[in-house]
Amino acid sequence: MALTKKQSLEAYRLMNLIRRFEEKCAELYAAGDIGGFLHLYIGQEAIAAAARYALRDDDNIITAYRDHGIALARGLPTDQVMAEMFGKATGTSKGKGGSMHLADIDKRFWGGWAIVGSHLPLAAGLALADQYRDEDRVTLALMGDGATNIGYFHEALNMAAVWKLPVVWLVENNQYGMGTAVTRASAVADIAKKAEAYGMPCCMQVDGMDLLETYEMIKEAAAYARSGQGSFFLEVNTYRYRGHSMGDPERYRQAHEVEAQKATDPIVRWAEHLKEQKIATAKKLAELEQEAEDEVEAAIEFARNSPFPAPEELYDDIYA
Amino acid sequence: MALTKKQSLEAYRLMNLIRRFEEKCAELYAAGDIGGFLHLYIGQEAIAAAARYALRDDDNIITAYRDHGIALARGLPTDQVMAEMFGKATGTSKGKGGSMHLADIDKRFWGGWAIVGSHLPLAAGLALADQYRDEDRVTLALMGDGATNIGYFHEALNMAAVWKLPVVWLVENNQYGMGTAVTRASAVADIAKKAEAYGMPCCMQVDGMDLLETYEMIKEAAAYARSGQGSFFLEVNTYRYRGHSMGDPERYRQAHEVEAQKATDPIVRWAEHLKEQKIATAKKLAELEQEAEDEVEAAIEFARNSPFPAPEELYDDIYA
Amino acid sequence: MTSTPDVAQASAQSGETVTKTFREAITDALWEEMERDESIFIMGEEVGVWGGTYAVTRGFHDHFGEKRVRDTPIAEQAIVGAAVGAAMNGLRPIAEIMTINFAFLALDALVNLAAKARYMFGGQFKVPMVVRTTTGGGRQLGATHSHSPEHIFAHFPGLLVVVPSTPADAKGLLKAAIRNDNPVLFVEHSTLYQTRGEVPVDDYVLPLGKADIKREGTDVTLVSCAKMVQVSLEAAKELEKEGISAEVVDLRSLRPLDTDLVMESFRKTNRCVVVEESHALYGIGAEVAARIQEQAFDWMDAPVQRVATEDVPLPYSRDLEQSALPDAQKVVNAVKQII
Amino acid sequence: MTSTPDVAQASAQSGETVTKTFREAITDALWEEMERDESIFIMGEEVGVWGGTYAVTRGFHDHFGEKRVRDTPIAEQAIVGAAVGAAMNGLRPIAEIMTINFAFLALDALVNLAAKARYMFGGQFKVPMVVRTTTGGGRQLGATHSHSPEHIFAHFPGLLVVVPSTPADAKGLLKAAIRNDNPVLFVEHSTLYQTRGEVPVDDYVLPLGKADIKREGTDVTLVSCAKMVQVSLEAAKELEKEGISAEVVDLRSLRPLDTDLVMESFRKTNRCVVVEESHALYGIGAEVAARIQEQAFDWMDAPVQRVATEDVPLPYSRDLEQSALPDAQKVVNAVKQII
Ligand SMILES: Cc1ncc(C[n+]2csc(CCOP(=O)(O)OP(=O)(O)O)c2C)c(N)n1
Ligand SMILES: Cc1ncc(C[n+]2csc(CCOP(=O)(O)OP(=O)(O)O)c2C)c(N)n1
Ligand SMILES: [Mg+2]
Ligand SMILES: [Mg+2]
Repeated sequence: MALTKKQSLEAYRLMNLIRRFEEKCAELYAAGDIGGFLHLYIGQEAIAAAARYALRDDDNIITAYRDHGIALARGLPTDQVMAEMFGKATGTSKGKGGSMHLADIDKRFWGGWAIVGSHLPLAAGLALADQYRDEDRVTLALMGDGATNIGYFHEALNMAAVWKLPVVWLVENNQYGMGTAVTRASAVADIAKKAEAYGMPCCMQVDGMDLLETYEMIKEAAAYARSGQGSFFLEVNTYRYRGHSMGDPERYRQAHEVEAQKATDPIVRWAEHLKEQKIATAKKLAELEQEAEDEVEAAIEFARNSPFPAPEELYDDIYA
Repeated sequence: MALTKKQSLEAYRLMNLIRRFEEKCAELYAAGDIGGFLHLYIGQEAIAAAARYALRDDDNIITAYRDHGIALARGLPTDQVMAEMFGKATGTSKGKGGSMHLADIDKRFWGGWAIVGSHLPLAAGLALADQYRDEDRVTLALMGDGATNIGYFHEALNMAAVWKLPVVWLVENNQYGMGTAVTRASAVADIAKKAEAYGMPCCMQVDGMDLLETYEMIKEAAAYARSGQGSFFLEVNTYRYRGHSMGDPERYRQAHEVEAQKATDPIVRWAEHLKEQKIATAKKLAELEQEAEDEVEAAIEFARNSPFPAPEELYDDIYA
Repeated sequence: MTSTPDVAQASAQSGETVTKTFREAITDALWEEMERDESIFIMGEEVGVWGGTYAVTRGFHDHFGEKRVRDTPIAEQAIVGAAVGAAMNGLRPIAEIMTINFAFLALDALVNLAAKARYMFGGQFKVPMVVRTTTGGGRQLGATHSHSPEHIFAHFPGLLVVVPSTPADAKGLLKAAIRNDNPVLFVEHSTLYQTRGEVPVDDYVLPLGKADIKREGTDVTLVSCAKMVQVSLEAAKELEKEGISAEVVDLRSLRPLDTDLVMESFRKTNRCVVVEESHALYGIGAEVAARIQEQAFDWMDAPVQRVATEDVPLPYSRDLEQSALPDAQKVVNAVKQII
Repeated sequence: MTSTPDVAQASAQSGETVTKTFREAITDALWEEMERDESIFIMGEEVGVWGGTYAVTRGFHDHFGEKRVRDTPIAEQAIVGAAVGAAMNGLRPIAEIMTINFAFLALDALVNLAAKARYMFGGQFKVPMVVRTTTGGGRQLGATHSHSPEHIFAHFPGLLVVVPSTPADAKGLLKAAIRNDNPVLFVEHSTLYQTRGEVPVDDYVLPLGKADIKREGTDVTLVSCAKMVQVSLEAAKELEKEGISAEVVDLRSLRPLDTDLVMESFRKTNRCVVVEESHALYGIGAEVAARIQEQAFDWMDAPVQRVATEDVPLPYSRDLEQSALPDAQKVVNAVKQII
């Protein structure tokens, strides 16, 4: 059940794609090409990549506003994702959503959602619809550590448990909700303990900097959910290198904490792994990095050359 | 730490008072003297009585709409409580609150609240104020089993845990939230398991039909909270004999289930106990029962003879 | 400019009717629609085994089974949120929020999930769902349980809000709401359930967002919806005794808000009283008055009057509560101020 | 009849002022009040270590300590609910809801707890608390994060809603809100934080619920609040170039809503445009228009006009979003329609 060689290389390319994408977004934000709130995924790439391979393509994915990484992993065209950042008509949401609201119904990527926790009942509902039709899809609901303290979380997970809905609830525990460290906001440091209130099997302390471990855990969780036994809860430890969003003064942590975390960088680790296992040479990896970079550059080009929505589009798509 | 003889007798009188009060309310509702929603406490009397003696008089109590029992136990004058049922100006809330909204600030009884779960953050706030001023009061927050599924519950308990607020969270598990059995609404049958998500000490399966056991557990919980260690969670099993409120068609349970539960009637059990322990003779008990009945009759008389609020009171007490 | 959904709906009518209560009309609409379309299901507190706290779904659980008639935990955010998710993923949920007071807890889910899911993602998603709920004061339920704030939900583009006043309208509008591909908040006044009226027997579907004349008149236009239509009709009867002829316009929907009929009526009567059950401030009466002076300025013989619930939380005590609510006498008085 | 709290407040003024930003004015008010009264504390998301996401409480955590400046979990219901409980039990909480969009989650806590706690129990409880929050669109935050729904909270008796537009007002009104014994929703427009103005140096307390003339004029009355006062003032400048003299009335508070000044102004100008940032339907403009035709019918030379955000969820794309919001040009156009 490990990743194939092809997947392993793709995953490397993908994580690089995400990182380059995010780095470029930071620049584009500073340059004024991107507006609004921008939440970068740098440091958390392994989770999105793991989800990419641990799920079936027709499974559902839904997440919060920190959504670029998982969107790209799900295969949303980089061009369209970048165009959305620019607010262009060619964006995934026709420029109406922006960074926080990527979606692609054809890819069953049900969106980034910006009200903390609000997408969790949506996840329950997505799963309910599949269960209702006897379709054996699984819904992956990604959320931050901070989101586990809000009422939405509790109501959604309890409902999912009572109805045995096929959801994998995955907490991307990046140690902070904005500037608040987990233990300052959550009664329990091990967030997965919250699953006990829902009688859900869970897995604590998954190493989200380790692509393989995360992949295996999501795979296991998805298999459980798909088997009809109900939801599975995963707490995946990770870390975001950048501020919560652009303009975060980062008073809540020291620079050396961030530096120390970079020692476990998921991309570096995966590169080591690929080399050690002789899956790829340094040259091959450099090629993949270059491909990722080129793809991002092309996407920027695409976004730049795309038109903004026409004024009359303001009143489009409010009602079906 | 057991109850004194005086308390034991008082408790018997009190439980009878509550039951008579509730039975009379049912009649008065049918007769049109009481309106709105009416939620009776019959079957659950031991919990209120236990709380009466397990807490200090200056501790805080707050509860939901099923509030007559705990209000009477807290010592709110039976006259005024009954007058509130009638919507009279002499009622605890001047006739503005009704059955669901009894309160007495002098008794630190902070009200019955009718939006399920909404009083739980209030409880956290009450406790916060005491903690803030270094006052060693405890707040007892009573709630139903159904209330543990709503977002308010989660947010309040998590906050209380993070701030180590001195609250005793007491679930009166009467097996149903309206017509929904616990296991049809809650992911876990043992509601106290939910406390694990908040790292709170808890006690499951307290027998709420047993006055002494319930008294001891509340006492222990209050001592813990008062010691500054934070909140304590109690799940107390009980049963309501009557419908959820007046007019409940009770399609969700069989008559024999209710009858079977009456075998553990808290008042009958307490009477047995008092007789066995030679604390009271049958005659003494009958006297206490009579006293309770008389008190309720007098309260009805008081309520009946009290004036309704004057029309101009409509605009009173909106703002301080 | 106001955004408008496409709300035209087929309306088959043989003309045959039968007397039904408001409750029965709603039950019928739900039942027939569920029989028609397997993707429709009901979820909410006590909708199943209990049969609905207002007995609207009695018998549904037995007939349609647990899968299609789902009792939920007490969790309004999840009820609405999960319905949105299920709707996005192809079902047609009918979620019940026991009373609109509890919908306060679901304001975010209604506004930020249901109403925004389509626009925010560039039209990719469709949210064909209905949230049924009850509204209204006057039952001594106290301040938290007696709100009538439906116009608040109607403030936000993306969500339709329907407020029927008669059994026939209830049936026709509920069917339309269920068949509509947008989220609809369908608000039933709890003191209307027992009222009776003629209801078309066949598959009766009304267009959403069209007001209706409930009584014709020439001297003053009374504008209202839901329970307040009854109050307006009572007032109209009283006024008739004094020789004043009142026309009663039932808005039937608060979004889209169709005031064309109001204007038509007003251009004839030149006088208007709006009767609304919530507080006046930023309410329905304010909107109608604003539109009348915008669109029929030259026809105004007198200011539009508003009869609303007093600006107080509703008290429990019966007479006190009644004194705070709009009634026919208050409407009559308001009319007399401008005639 | 509208219920009104007792809102008279002392207002000490030496007349001395200093230039401050809107943000600084609010920071000052908070700081001074916290120094004055130990029972005041702040709680909310990121108010402590972060210093407030809009940097309003920077330095407070260090100075006042963790007990009085409390970072909370992301839990809007509990933030407001716990504040109400603490207020009932003798403290004077200042709860922060990061943006008013998240206050949707706390609608029940604000309306059914904060606003009802006093009345429903016959006046036994007092709820002296302030909920500070930010509002406003125009920052490309998308549909869920760009609401300006403050009038919705103002619909309900029991809760005061304050919407300042200048640094001086922000200081004076925030101090008044903190000293008031009722729950107050204090709404700061996030695009006003950087604006500057003269602020009285001393303990400056304004009465709550009094509107203010921000610019005198004779031809038309522009009514607005918060950010829309800026837009109105800009429009007034434009209009002046064309010889039209606009008076700008700042409501400053949406409950109590003081329209006496509006009427006074209107009786002079006979024309009015209301500029509001939320959607028009059931909004501030509706209420003001309704009141004008109720109270100044004979002075109406033209219908009251409304300039509001378009009836669409706010899109992300910059120009598209801007096109949906009220601006000076739209106000000018509206004025020209009635002059
Ligand atoms: C209901 C709500 N409250 C507050 C916010 C503001 N906010 C946006 S992100 C965030 C922190 C969330 O932290 P976490 O869930 O850990 O996710 P992360 O950003 O770390 O990925 C907050 C408080 C919001 N968007 N929604
Ligand atoms: C938020 C909310 N949703 C629904 C209701 C309607 N309701 C009133 S009581 C109740 C059941 C509560 O059950 P439980 O918490 O077990 O308390 P019990 O009535 O058994 O004492 C419900 C659903 C409400 N009052 N508030
Ligand atoms: Mg986080
Ligand atoms: Mg119960």
